[in-house]
Amino acid sequence: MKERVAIIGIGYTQLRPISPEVSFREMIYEAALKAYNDAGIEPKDVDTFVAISEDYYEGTAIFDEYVPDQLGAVLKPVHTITQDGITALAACCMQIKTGIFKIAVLEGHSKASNILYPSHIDAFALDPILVRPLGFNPVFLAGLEMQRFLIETGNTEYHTSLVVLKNKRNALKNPIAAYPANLSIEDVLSSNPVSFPLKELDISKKADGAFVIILAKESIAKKLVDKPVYIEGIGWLQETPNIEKRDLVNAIYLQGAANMAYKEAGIKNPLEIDFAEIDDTFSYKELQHIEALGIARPGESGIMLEEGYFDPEGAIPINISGGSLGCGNLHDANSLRGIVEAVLQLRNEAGERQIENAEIGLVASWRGIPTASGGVVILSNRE
Amino acid sequence: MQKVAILGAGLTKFSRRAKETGKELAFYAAKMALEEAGLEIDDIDAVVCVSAPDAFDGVHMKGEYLSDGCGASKKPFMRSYVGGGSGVFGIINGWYHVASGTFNTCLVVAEEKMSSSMPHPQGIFNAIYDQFLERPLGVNLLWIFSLEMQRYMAVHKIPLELIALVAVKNKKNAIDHPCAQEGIPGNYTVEEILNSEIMCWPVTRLMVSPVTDGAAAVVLASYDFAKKFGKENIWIEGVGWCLDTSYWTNRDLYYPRYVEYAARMAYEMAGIKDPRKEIHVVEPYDPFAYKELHHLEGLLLADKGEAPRLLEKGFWDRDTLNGIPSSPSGGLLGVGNPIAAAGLMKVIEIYWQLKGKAGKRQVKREIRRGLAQAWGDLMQVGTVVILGK
Amino acid sequence: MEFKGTPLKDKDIKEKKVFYVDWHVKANYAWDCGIALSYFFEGLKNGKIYGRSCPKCKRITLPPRMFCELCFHPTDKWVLLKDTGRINTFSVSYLNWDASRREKPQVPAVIEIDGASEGMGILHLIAHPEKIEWENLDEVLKYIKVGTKVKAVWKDEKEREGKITDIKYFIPIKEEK
Amino acid sequence: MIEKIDKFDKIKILKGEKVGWHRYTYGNGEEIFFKNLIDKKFFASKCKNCDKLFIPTRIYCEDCFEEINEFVEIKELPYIYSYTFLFKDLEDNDLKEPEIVVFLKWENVEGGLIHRLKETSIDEVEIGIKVEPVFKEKREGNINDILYFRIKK
Repeated sequence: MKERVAIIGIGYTQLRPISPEVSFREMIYEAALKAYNDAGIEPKDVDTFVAISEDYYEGTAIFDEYVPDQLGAVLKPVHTITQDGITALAACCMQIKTGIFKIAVLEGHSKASNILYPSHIDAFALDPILVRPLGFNPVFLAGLEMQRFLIETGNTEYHTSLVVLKNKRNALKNPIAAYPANLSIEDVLSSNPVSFPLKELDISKKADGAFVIILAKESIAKKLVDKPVYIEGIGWLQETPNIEKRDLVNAIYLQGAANMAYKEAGIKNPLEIDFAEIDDTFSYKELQHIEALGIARPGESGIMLEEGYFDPEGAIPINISGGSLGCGNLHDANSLRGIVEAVLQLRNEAGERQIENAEIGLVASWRGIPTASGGVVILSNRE
Repeated sequence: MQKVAILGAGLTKFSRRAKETGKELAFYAAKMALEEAGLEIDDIDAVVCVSAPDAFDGVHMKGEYLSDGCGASKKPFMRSYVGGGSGVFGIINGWYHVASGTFNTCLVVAEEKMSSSMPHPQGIFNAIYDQFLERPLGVNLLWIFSLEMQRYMAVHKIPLELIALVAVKNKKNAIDHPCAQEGIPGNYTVEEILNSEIMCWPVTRLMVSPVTDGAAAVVLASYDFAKKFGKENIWIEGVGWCLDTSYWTNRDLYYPRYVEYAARMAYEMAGIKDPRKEIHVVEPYDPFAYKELHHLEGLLLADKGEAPRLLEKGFWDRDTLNGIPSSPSGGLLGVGNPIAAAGLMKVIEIYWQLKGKAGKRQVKREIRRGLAQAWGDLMQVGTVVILGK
Repeated sequence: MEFKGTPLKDKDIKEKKVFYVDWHVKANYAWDCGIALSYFFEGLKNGKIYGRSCPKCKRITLPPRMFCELCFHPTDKWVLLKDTGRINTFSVSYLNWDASRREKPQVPAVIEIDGASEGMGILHLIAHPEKIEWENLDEVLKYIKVGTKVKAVWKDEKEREGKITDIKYFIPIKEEK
Repeated sequence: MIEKIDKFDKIKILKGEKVGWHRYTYGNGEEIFFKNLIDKKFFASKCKNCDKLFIPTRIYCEDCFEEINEFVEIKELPYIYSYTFLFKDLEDNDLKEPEIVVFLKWENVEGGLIHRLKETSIDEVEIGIKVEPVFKEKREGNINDILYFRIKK
């Protein structure tokens, strides 16, 4: 059997709506320090570093410049991936699988609070000729998609509201979450309209925070830590950047990414998974993504949710951490938050949120508006 | 580790302002690379895109935006980013896609449409500096280069004339490059280079590469896949990259140690003990004239401070028989500088040289192995690729 | 080999021979300065330059940082530095940030500040010791070379805002014997 | 870190912006669409490989990755594929009137257009109904040459 890649250390900060008393360097340093401590290694033991960032989220051109210091990565192989955490995780895994590198570090963070006009930045990602000149707030795209998705699948606003309820309630048990709450369906349905049928509470709110994850090849991992968590399969996919090309119903990017990850992990039936952390930037996205992953058949995610299938005590708990709706939206670092939750669950260290006998976890990501790209990673604690 | 081959390469014309959108430039380059490789898009397992700051093209998350032009729709797609070093890093990124055994083929596309940024593309470089300590001073890109150049010259006591020779050599080499940007190549004298208007002393206009739109692409394949396409393949023998601290004002800029570290990594992988004997042709990154010399030293192909003296002796000339031809393509100073695409253009030049397909630019000496290098960020990152027959 | 691409001339744009559209992005930020730089900026407001020392490698770092990027260890003390230093390297710039030309040059420099460890420079501007503005390249080169001693010129106390620009510029000074 | 900020008045924030603006040429593909839009015509590109039509015009087929040289007029009217009522402007403030944003598609054509719908009440909007464009008097070749779409009565 081929040698797997394992996660041997995680470090993270509190997630908060603002973080004015630390710079991005200082915030990331805290997460890095914790990760090295968790893995019991020092930066000098690391062979390669990957960080995720997008220039316009940071307000800097070439943010890559500002990556190495706080990771202890000066004069080491370091590069950024301007994509979500799972794609960057794949970059780390591939580097390790070349055999040249033994230990890799992955960093992702959000200083979303520093962006004064976030919708202007999102709009700047729209096609500059076809869409952007219309001057719409880019959230319209989530409205269009939610509308078509609900109509085609038969899921309803009641179901999307249940997603909000579940995730914010799960977040009550997550000490790092920024937006925990105990809400009623009525609270969600009556929240302010943003882009019908999308309402204020359907949208995850931004948060600041940093994550650092340390990876090693299996043989090294076993020597270094007691509870390595293995990456069994990983997939990532670009569907299309062109809005006009999409059907707004199926998350094809996630179907493709999942197929790639399932194949590598040898998973024949998605229901083999014990729990999942799935992108829920918008409430309907969780349902759309559950269906894309094959955890529910098309149109059945809402009913399964209603029946408690995805609750923490259900058959496949989804977003036990609270997801982005409960923890806060960290842009491309969302999936790192998901990976950290999966690692905690698989190490049996999730405290109040711990689910029993968890062996296989799945994390699925989406890059947010206006993209159609995402990734899937399958993690396990099986030797 | 899987051996990785280059099966095909593509380039667009370089120009100050292209009519094409960034996506279209990417498509032209990618399609050309596929055609040379004799492959269809369905043969490609994964796509890598490299491009410098989003602020040039003027699209946030520009990797996403460019992806369909790169042939990435419904494929695993990754954009890696190390500033100006991205062009050569694209190959490294693609290399680990294949070398890891994850994919059989990978299409690497580099694109830059700098002309979108107004009033002048240089303006966006303001934002590469530290927002707390440096941007408030009204910085521009040329500051950092002229500061580094000054330090390099001061430490080694290098006369400006020797540095101007780089521009003379590269602009002349570029006359033979079919993609070169209009008005950039030419036969210049050292005096003409030195007497062009001062931008940021000691940097004069003709010692700076221009602002350019363009794209480049390369098809990579695993050993098993490539061997079906004949024996005369060009292989990636070594790769290396390294990032130095962001506190650039704390470093002695006279020497690019990050390039040295990256080069040592690549030499080790390629099993190279004596690079001066084992590297036969080199494409060092030359956005500014002194940079080529600076990088040749970092690559350990010349002693510190010696690259300019070797230049004077013709050691780096294209026609040299006992030296190492440097920037036979004409480099960024001659062909143009669509940042990431320029880096990949350098790799492609080495590939064409090794294949014997460089036409009028073909070097005279016998070559079996070549090296391309790029640099980026705040005088900070080195990326190195070694190709061999 | 056929290479594609359609180079345009300035007049193709001016005469609208090709279609284009313009956009002004509103990319505004409020960056958190954090622990190290908040303290540093407060110091500048009071006319003082602070560095920060690393207990492991003993460097006194500038710009100050809360952790040493080389030792990966917390830095431990604030160290008051002098407002003088030496030019590590400099340039004479005829360009503004947007590449438009200046009539009279600006002189950016990396300045190694006295009291910090060797090589600890910051970026700032050098002005003419009397006239402030430089006339031309030759004049700059008469006053300045790598290694020249310089001293900070501060804004009036009332005008300082806790920013790097509280130091207006540095000026060359005579060597102390 | 052994020292942290523990007083509100010690916190410093620095404001700044990324300067400059952008100019986008339409390229070889979309220019054809907008040239014809000036004449109130909708054009699609046709891939010779897969025969698919695509709006707006492109010079390559995203699926086949083949170059496209054929462009044809689409004379039928588009229909509403999806719609939303948008309540926020680009600065996330409430719009005075919610805007009806529609995703339009043409029968048997791939792709589509994002635009706005007017001259209609929110109750009338429905997926599947045909709409027609209302053009600006003076058209210069951009997406706002279409003022809006309205429901075809």
